[in-house]
Amino acid sequence: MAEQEKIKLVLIDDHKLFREGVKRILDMEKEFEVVAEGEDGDEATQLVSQYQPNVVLLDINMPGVNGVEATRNLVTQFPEVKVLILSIHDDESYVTHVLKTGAAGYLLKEMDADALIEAVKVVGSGGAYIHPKVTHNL
Amino acid sequence: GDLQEVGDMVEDAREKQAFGLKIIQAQEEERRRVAREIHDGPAQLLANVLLRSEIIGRVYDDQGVDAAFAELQDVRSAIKSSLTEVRRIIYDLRPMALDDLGLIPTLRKYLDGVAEQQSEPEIRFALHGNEYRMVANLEVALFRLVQEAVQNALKHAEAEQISVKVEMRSTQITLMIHDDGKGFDTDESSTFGFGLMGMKERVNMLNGELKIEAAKAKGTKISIIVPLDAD
Amino acid sequence: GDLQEVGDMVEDAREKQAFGLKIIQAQEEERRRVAREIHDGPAQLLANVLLRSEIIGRVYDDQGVDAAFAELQDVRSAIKSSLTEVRRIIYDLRPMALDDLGLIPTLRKYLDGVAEQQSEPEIRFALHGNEYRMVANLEVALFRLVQEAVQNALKHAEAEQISVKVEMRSTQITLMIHDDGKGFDTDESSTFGFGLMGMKERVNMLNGELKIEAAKAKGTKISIIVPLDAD
Ligand SMILES: Nc1ncnc2c1ncn2[C@@H]1O[C@H](COP(=O)(O)OP(=O)(O)OP(=O)(O)O)[C@@H](O)[C@H]1O
Ligand SMILES: Nc1ncnc2c1ncn2[C@@H]1O[C@H](COP(=O)(O)OP(=O)(O)OP(=O)(O)O)[C@@H](O)[C@H]1O
Ligand SMILES: [K+]
Ligand SMILES: [Mg+2]
Ligand SMILES: [Mg+2]
Ligand SMILES: [Mg+2]
Repeated sequence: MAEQEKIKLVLIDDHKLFREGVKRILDMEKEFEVVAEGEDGDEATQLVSQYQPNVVLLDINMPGVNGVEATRNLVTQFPEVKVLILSIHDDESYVTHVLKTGAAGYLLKEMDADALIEAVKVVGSGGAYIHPKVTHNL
Repeated sequence: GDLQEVGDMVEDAREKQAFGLKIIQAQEEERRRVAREIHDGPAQLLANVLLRSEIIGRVYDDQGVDAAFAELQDVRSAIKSSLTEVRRIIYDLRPMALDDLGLIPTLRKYLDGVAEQQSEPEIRFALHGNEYRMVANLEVALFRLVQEAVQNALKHAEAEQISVKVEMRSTQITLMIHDDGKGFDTDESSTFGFGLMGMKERVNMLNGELKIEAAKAKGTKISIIVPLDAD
Repeated sequence: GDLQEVGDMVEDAREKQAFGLKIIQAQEEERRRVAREIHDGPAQLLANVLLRSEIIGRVYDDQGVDAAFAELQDVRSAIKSSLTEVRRIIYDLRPMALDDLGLIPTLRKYLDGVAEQQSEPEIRFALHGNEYRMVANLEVALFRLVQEAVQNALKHAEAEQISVKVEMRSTQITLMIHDDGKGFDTDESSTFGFGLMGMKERVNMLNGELKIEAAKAKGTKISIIVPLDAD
């Protein structure tokens, strides 16, 4: 696959181990490229402006600017960028809230690798993705 | 006289310490409860998961790769249930949505959860006015007030319907929790347990007003008005 | 006279209420802290274990069985560290030894643990007087006081030495936590965070005295005296 067709990703999560795990799975896929990693909402905006990724994988609970605020900042400043939330919370109020704010997808951290890959592909190509475990609650 | 005063002070001091110890006790009991819950739930599960992850190697040797992956799948679902358990513990302590999203989404979710657990009574929720955020202590206090009133209605009212209304104005916030259940005699102050007492205390602390209209066979209406600081 | 008594009762009631509010606030704050800790710790670790276990299958497909087993080893250590984390949280919530063995052995164990975790600063412990047991809540409160003071010294002081002294007398117990670190300006009340505020409140509740002597570059001395009931 040609370089420019790759989906470029930025990973934002304050939990380093988890970020590493996600990165390993994404790195195994040829059509993905993780271009940068950060650990809070401020870094998210900064890294997105610097690397112009297609998709941002964004944690919700982080010290400082959290994922809820970061989503708002990202969708207003970078309308092209797709925000895919990656969170522990299976509470649908989080899902509705971030989707309303403009996130393109919501994944639970308990996802399996296939779901992660599919979500990135769907969101990267302009679609919406919601973790099956939370969709039926909506 | 002076001696009397000294005596009073000693008495006061002793009472104060006793009170202080009660506060500490309340906190520590909560901690102990949570410690036990984590110990009995997630910690046990993890210990079990660790053991089972050891078996995977042996299953592979004995029965081959498919069986080993099946075993791994089992381990995964055990971990998923501990995660569910951990979420419940977190939620019971304090719904994180309260801080992350605010009172209204947290209330909606809470009432949805209540409605899911039983078919009766019907639960209604309405918000009047435009949603806004308040300081964390206020939001949590208001959440606990609704929670206690709804729990009471569920436990005691035998109602067909419970309705929760929140009215958000710029100067005050009003909570109304009504049920059409059997009501109770509010004059019989002996009936006031920790729940209603705690509600009174919380509302008092917020400089608000708590009104309980309840009559036998006529349901219960709880109204709480809390003024908001102008700043 | 009767009037005086009524006045006292009102005053009493008011004080009791103020205490009640403190219970509520302290509890909510604690709940929030614990909820966050469980979310940031065990919940994330469990999610991490799940994710790692997913990698095993992928690695097996790409690189074969040996690589997969190496990966499984990683998962096992991830599970082990979650278990350690969960145990730490349980311990922080309530050191079991406190109930079983009492304040002094629990303090010794806690300080040994702290000393093990880092080479600097040196940690000293001394007990003066004859060890005795106190009511559980008092023991917990005293343990928390030392814990917070030591955590502060570790976090802020850059000390070479931290010394903890406990003096047990029949009428009072004294805790002294000294460090030879960089100290701080106690007048700048803005520096008082939850830790020091919480200590003050606890000591107050116990009717004790908290003295902080700290000066820039001169270390910090915390002394706490708590009176004991004669009975
Ligand atoms: N909605 C209601 N409908 C009918 N009776 C009620 C209702 N709310 C309260 N009561 C009555 O008031 C009593 C006191 O309520 P309160 O919440 O103080 O205590 P509790 O619910 O019995 O115990 P706790 O709240 O401590 O678990 C109840 O036992 C019940 O008899
Ligand atoms: N032993 C010490 N040496 C140097 N500075 C200290 C010491 N203890 C406290 N301080 C100063 O006092 C401040 C307030 O301490 P406090 O325990 O109230 O809050 P904290 O430790 O910063 O946060 P928290 O305890 O809530 O985690 C600290 O930030 C630090 O600047
Ligand atoms: K999260
Ligand atoms: Mg996080
Ligand atoms: Mg009740
Ligand atoms: Mg501190």
